[in-house]
Amino acid sequence: MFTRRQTLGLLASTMTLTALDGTGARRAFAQDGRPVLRVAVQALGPSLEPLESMTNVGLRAIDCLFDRPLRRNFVEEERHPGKPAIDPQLATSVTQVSPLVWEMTLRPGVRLHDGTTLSAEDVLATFGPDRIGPDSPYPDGKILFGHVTEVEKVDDMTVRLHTRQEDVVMRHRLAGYGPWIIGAKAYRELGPEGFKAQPVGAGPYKLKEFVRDTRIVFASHDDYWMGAPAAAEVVISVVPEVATRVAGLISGEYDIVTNVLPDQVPQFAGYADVEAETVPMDLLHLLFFDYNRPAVADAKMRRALSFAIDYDAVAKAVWGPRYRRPNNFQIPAFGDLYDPNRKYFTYDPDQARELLSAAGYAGGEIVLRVPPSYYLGSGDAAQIIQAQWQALGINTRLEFAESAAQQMQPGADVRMISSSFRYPDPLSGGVIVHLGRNSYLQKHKFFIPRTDYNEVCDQFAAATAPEERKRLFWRLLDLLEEEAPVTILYAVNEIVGKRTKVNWTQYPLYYMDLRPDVFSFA
Amino acid sequence: MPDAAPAAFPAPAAPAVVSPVLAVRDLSVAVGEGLAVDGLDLSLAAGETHCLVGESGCGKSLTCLALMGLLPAGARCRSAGLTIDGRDWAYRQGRPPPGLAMIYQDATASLDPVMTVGRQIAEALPPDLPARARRREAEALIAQVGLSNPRARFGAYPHELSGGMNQRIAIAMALAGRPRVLLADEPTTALDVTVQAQILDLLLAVQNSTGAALLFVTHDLGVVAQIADRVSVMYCGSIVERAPVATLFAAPRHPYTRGLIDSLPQISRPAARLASIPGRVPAIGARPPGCRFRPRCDRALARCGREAPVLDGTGPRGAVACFNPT
Amino acid sequence: MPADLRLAARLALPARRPAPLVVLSAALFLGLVLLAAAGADLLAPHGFAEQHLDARLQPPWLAGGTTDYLLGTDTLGRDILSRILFGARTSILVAVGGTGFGFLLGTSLGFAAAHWRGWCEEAVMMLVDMQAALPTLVLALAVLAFLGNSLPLLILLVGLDGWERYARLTRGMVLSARESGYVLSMRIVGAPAWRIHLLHILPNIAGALIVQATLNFPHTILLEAALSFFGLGVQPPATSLGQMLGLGRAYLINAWWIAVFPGSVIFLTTLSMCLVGDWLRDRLDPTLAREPGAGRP
Amino acid sequence: MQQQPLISASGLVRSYRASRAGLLRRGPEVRAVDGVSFAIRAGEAFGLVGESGSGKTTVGRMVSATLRPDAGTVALLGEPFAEPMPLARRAKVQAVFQDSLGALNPRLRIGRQLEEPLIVHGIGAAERRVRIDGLLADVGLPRSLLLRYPGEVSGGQRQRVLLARALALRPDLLVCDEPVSALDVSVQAQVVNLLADLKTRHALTLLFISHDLRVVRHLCDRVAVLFAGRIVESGAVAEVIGSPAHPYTRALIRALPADRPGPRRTAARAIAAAPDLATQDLATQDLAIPDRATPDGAGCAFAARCAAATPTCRRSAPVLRSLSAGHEAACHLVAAR
Amino acid sequence: MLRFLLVRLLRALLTVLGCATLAFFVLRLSGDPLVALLPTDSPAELLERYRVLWGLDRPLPEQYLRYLLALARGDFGRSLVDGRDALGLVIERAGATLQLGGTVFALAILIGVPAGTVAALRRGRPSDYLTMSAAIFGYAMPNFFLGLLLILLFAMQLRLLPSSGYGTPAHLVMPAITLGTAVAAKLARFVRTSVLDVLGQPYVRTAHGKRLGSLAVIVRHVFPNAAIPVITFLGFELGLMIGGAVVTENVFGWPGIGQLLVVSVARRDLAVVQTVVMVIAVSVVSANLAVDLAYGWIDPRVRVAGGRHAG
Repeated sequence: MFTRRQTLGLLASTMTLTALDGTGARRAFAQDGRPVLRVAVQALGPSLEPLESMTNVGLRAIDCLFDRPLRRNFVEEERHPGKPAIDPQLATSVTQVSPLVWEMTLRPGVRLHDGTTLSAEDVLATFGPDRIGPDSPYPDGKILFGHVTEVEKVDDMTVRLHTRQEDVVMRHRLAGYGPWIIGAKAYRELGPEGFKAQPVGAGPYKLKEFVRDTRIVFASHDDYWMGAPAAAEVVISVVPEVATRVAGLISGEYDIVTNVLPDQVPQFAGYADVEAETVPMDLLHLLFFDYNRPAVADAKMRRALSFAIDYDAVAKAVWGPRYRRPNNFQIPAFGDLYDPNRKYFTYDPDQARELLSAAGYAGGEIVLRVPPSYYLGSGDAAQIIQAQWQALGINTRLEFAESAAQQMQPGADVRMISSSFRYPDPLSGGVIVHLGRNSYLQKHKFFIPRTDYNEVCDQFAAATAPEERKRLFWRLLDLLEEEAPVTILYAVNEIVGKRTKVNWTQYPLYYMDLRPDVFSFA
Repeated sequence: MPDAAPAAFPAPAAPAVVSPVLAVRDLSVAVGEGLAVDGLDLSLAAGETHCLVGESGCGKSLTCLALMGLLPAGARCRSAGLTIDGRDWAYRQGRPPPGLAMIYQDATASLDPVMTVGRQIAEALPPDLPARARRREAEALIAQVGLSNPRARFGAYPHELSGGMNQRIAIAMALAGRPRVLLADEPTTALDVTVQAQILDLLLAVQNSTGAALLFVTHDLGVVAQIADRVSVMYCGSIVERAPVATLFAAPRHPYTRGLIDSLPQISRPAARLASIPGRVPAIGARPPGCRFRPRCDRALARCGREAPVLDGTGPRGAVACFNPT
Repeated sequence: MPADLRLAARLALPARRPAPLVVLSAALFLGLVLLAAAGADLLAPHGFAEQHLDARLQPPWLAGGTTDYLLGTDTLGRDILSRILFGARTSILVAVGGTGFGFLLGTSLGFAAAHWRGWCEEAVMMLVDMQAALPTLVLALAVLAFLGNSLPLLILLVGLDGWERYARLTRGMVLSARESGYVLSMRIVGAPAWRIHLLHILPNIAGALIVQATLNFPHTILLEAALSFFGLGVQPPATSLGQMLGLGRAYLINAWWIAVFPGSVIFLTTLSMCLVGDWLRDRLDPTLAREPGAGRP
Repeated sequence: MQQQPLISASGLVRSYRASRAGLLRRGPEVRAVDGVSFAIRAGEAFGLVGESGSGKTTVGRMVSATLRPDAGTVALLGEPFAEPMPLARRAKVQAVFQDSLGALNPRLRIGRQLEEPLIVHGIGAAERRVRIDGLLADVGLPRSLLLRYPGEVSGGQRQRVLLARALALRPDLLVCDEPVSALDVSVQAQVVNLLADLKTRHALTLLFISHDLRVVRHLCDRVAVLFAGRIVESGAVAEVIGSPAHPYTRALIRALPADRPGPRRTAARAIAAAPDLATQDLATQDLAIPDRATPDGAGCAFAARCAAATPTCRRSAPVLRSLSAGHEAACHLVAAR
Repeated sequence: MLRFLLVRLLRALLTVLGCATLAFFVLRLSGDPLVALLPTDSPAELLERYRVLWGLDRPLPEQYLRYLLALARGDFGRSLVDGRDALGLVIERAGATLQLGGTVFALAILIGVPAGTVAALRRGRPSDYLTMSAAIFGYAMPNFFLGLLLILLFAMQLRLLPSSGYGTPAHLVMPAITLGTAVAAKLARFVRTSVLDVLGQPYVRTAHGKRLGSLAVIVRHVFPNAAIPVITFLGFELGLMIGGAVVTENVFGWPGIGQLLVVSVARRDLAVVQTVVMVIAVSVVSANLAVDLAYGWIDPRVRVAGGRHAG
């Protein structure tokens, strides 16, 4: 088998070079000698408006086109876990001049794709009321920067952000989702709709071609302030079939492929020129219980069900040996707020049985409803959980819902949802965003806190002193265990396949950072 | 006209036949396990109209198709020799002998529905003709078979013409190859009597003008009486009687021939009851031993069940295959 | 054509029939599949949803696996062989149910169109045209994705594929049968319309309809498989051959057996059905091949 | 002897569209039958002759109540056909058609098909058995035939089965549409004889439709000659055939093949007209062929083919005129004679 | 002829209208598309605004009438995802589908017609048997399965062909084979039947009787007659091929309307799904219309009779 593949590979590589025009290695170089980076992704976002693109598939392209005031340094965080690291990017400095005012000084001489130079106008456009204000069509803009009451231009290179209440995570925000600086001139000229298709930013690559759901072609932004990017062009193609993506990587059509299945990783070992990288993401898959359903209205029942899942078995089956089970709703990057000793629910069948009988469970049907493939591995996970619950005598029915709308329709006890940490602070996701007062779960009455959970949430959101924040956050985590509105299954792994000659690393968020300092060809 | 037929050929039934344009010896056609045509001898003189008559299932059509080399798949044939115009023809299925042309029973079906009749006639003309001459020839042929306005008819499609007109086209097509022998397989069966009369006239006229021999297959003794010079009566794949037409009608010798003649209703002499032959033609696989007509014959002898009579006899009374002829 | 020529043509027929041995083995295979589907509970070494997370992605026995899982296991360590047995049951249920539904719908509408000429006929023919204009796969994709999934709905949609062929065929044959002498004779006798349709016309066209059904059946299997391939067919934990293939396609590179075995069963089933259908057509109804709708054998 | 006719047709008209129409499409209309009237007395054999497309089959279908006339009525013993026909009256008129293979359901055993009319008419099983035995005896068929399928028996036998089935309901009138033309001569003679026998034995009245004057001559008492949907001549068989009045009838008779060999007759015998005008073909719209779609009465339909046609013939359609007792013809020239 | 054309056109229009109606109501039955479309945490006011924007707040019959009126103006609506003109989106993708479909049709005809003809002419012989075995294999092979096997072989093992994508002839090879195999196989079988049918016709015997060469008989008499049912078949096949294209395009990432359909269905993008369905219906209906016209051109009998009746 091995020798045959070697022979065939040798034969094929020569053929690829000679026989094929346009797909093989030859076209991988642009005229100036810099290579073309060819990426195959499972999907692309429909729009290139940053505030519409905060999805796992949308972020990749956005982070190529736009820069932010600050930049989260994942490399540094990886080196020193538990220490958030933020570098200046388009802003040389961001300082809190008063509790409610943040001032950023812009980097001079930054050239945007349309040739204009970065100025306060661009920041004003980015944080304009039409984008983050109450009437904004972009929910994410409101969620992330809705508390910014005024954007004040101090001078051409200085801007002040006024907030409604004190924002202890403003620096994180300016390095995270949303604050991609857009070109004011282009935005003004094209209007919000036109800008979606012809975006202008200050990022390392500028748009050359965008065919929705098919491909994006980026050209190098040679005037990029960090220096010319390593690739002359970036071609991101949509290849929905994972087997086809991997085949394309192996056959030499792509340099990077995303969303590889864990079980395919061992396969990469057979080829010298490709490798797989497994990165646990700051994204959790959860099951949530419907408080309105008598079957799970009792916290004992929810806890019982949570104890009845063999999380390691599920995670290992879905994500392979390199899975990560988060310690409650936190990631190490929370720094001081991170409590490594919290486990949230673990597999404890004895306790589960105890709680079941305490709750008086009499074999009623529990309906577990999941989307079959919207979340990677969700189908498999659900089937394993069903089997595990069944093993403990919990009569479980599995339902697959085609769409979110169908998923959320009444009639299910347990559903699946995801929760991500957009920046390394509890305010970015989890306890507040996904379970708090304004969360989808509470607004749709799936989660109706029986404790003072919401009050503590409010206190935490308002708190600024580090110790107070820590105390309140941990209190929230305690309350969660008591309420058990959700159970955390695992952190999602992203596995990228790439050619060994490509020096690039997948971050724990779905950015595709191709800036010169973190991306090059060997 | 070329020299006479090979010497081994059995003596022709009528003295009129001196030098046949078509002679076939011992022709057999096998379909499946049985012989649909069984050792048939036939010769035609130039200008002669020879009728092959018998009920359906007797092998009349297969005889024609075998001569043309156009047997359907699954039918095989064998012959001791085929002579056309004195020349031996190396016989092969799928290759129609030169000098032979055939007119089929259902004219409309035998014409290509998507090609104009003119082109179909032109196709049958000798291949060396230039295109313009071809068209002229074809139009001349259309006129010759009695269709008015040949120029317009040239561009007509078969479905635009009536059955009788299509039969005329088929005759023109047969004539295009300048045949020495015309095989006509029940060409008027599907037509109305008035049209039948015209087609028969046309065939005879054509025969007169070209001097071709005509082998006319029919089951209608009335037609036979009208056009034949000589008649071969066929039963179960073999010829049971062969005679000049007047002789045959005046004094049929084979019981089958007599039965056929008697069962024909006559317009001039209505009878209270028609005579009929009992029973029916046996299927190929179910033929009796001995004389095949024996089960339906009122003159059968013991011998008829044991051996098969052969076609025998010369002279003006023709030949008959019967141990007890009348 | 004279009788002797007809005879000759009939005698010449056997040459074009597929060798009986091939048809026989095809029928045998179909029988086996049916048997396996029916007896899945007895035959399957494991439950079709029985997970063995410690034995995930085991290769087949002959490719380095164990005899515990003769055809290997899938991502949840479920036995492929058992799943094929149960999956075949679902696939055949859907295909048979769908074919039956389409058959009934199509022939009834075909009869109706032939009986009530005029508006009813026009309406049916319009539906037929519409069905032909909207490929079932496209329609089913939209309906299943938007309306959600259930087995009855799936069977219904799969059944929609082909009903228009039955309808068209039935209508054509009934219309020509109505012109035939035997129907005329029955009308002269005074037989009522239902009697003529059910007792006289139906037996005559049943052969052609059955042949059409056998020719359509593989189509139905493939349609179910294609829908399941898109994740819109049978939903887990229930399984079908198409669903196995659809789920297994992602693992084609590292665990080929997940997709290849059910794929092969689909292929062989379709193949056998085609062979048997062809043979039936040659036997029962040599004229059917001229019907345009039957052109998709 | 002014006895009421068993069946009488008066002014029958029936048109067809040339192609089957869709919702909006209409083919040109062709009059297949254009004002046909006749009456048949009980016990009589009435022949209807004409070439293909003359409308004789359409008349047969209207008389057997399987086709509704556009105009005109058919009456049984003076009472017009109603729609739907009551079963009892249905039984009085039965029919046998040419294509004996098509007229029998290939998928049903012959026995079942003989039984079917009796079942429809509510006759009990025991009675059915008795009747079928009688029918088989009538038409000279063995009982063994009952278990066979139509494809397994010969053409002559099938025609007998059809006769038996038609007689099962003990009809008064039997419509026979070309019942023998597909048969070989020897068998044809058998069936013609059988028909003659049955007619006498069951006091049957026959409407015998044929293109073959020779058979009609044998079997029928009276005959009507149909051309282009109209009766051009009618009368006692001997008289019509012996002294035909209408040029078309004469042409028909002249066109018959000879009974016995004689001197060859040649083209002179053919109908004097452009030869390719000889046939009528409903399916085609060759302009040279007389078009029955033209307004009624615009001339004699036969004029285009008639050697003796005068301007009058082309202007007005002739009507049937009596020549002698029972002998009528529709021809201007005959009237002038 | 003109009347025939008009009637056919009217029928075609009614059929398309029926399809539009069906698509409209099936898609509306699925409940609120906005719930699926907008993020789960969208505020209620936002939902309401979009509902008004897209006219989803009005009663269904009114929505339907508006939809039909818009259709009549050539306005197919806007994508709920990015507000782009739905027809524009479909047209953007149609090129790729046409390229694939055209190649497949050409390939199928180039392979299917000769194969079927040879099989018919050599019926009962090994070459017939071989061709028909290949055809039946090609037909029975599920195209999604075949596509995956091809990728495994040509892209992974041999590294000969690109596994997916669009642009160069090399990209076209595997999708065309995947989709074309079944079409060619069916065509070969159908051509064989048609040719056999024609070969048994009396006029072919007549042509042979004229001492024409075998080739001349086939080219002049057999082909034109056999083409008539084959063309009908191709018209019917188009609809099925589109179904196959949906699968193939998704397996190979071929950016045609099949892929657009699946993506849009997944996103519940009503207007786009509707437009794709309409475009497919219009193509199939016009193909069948074209077949009808081709009939008139090839078969002189139809010119007089005024067209074959549908069915």
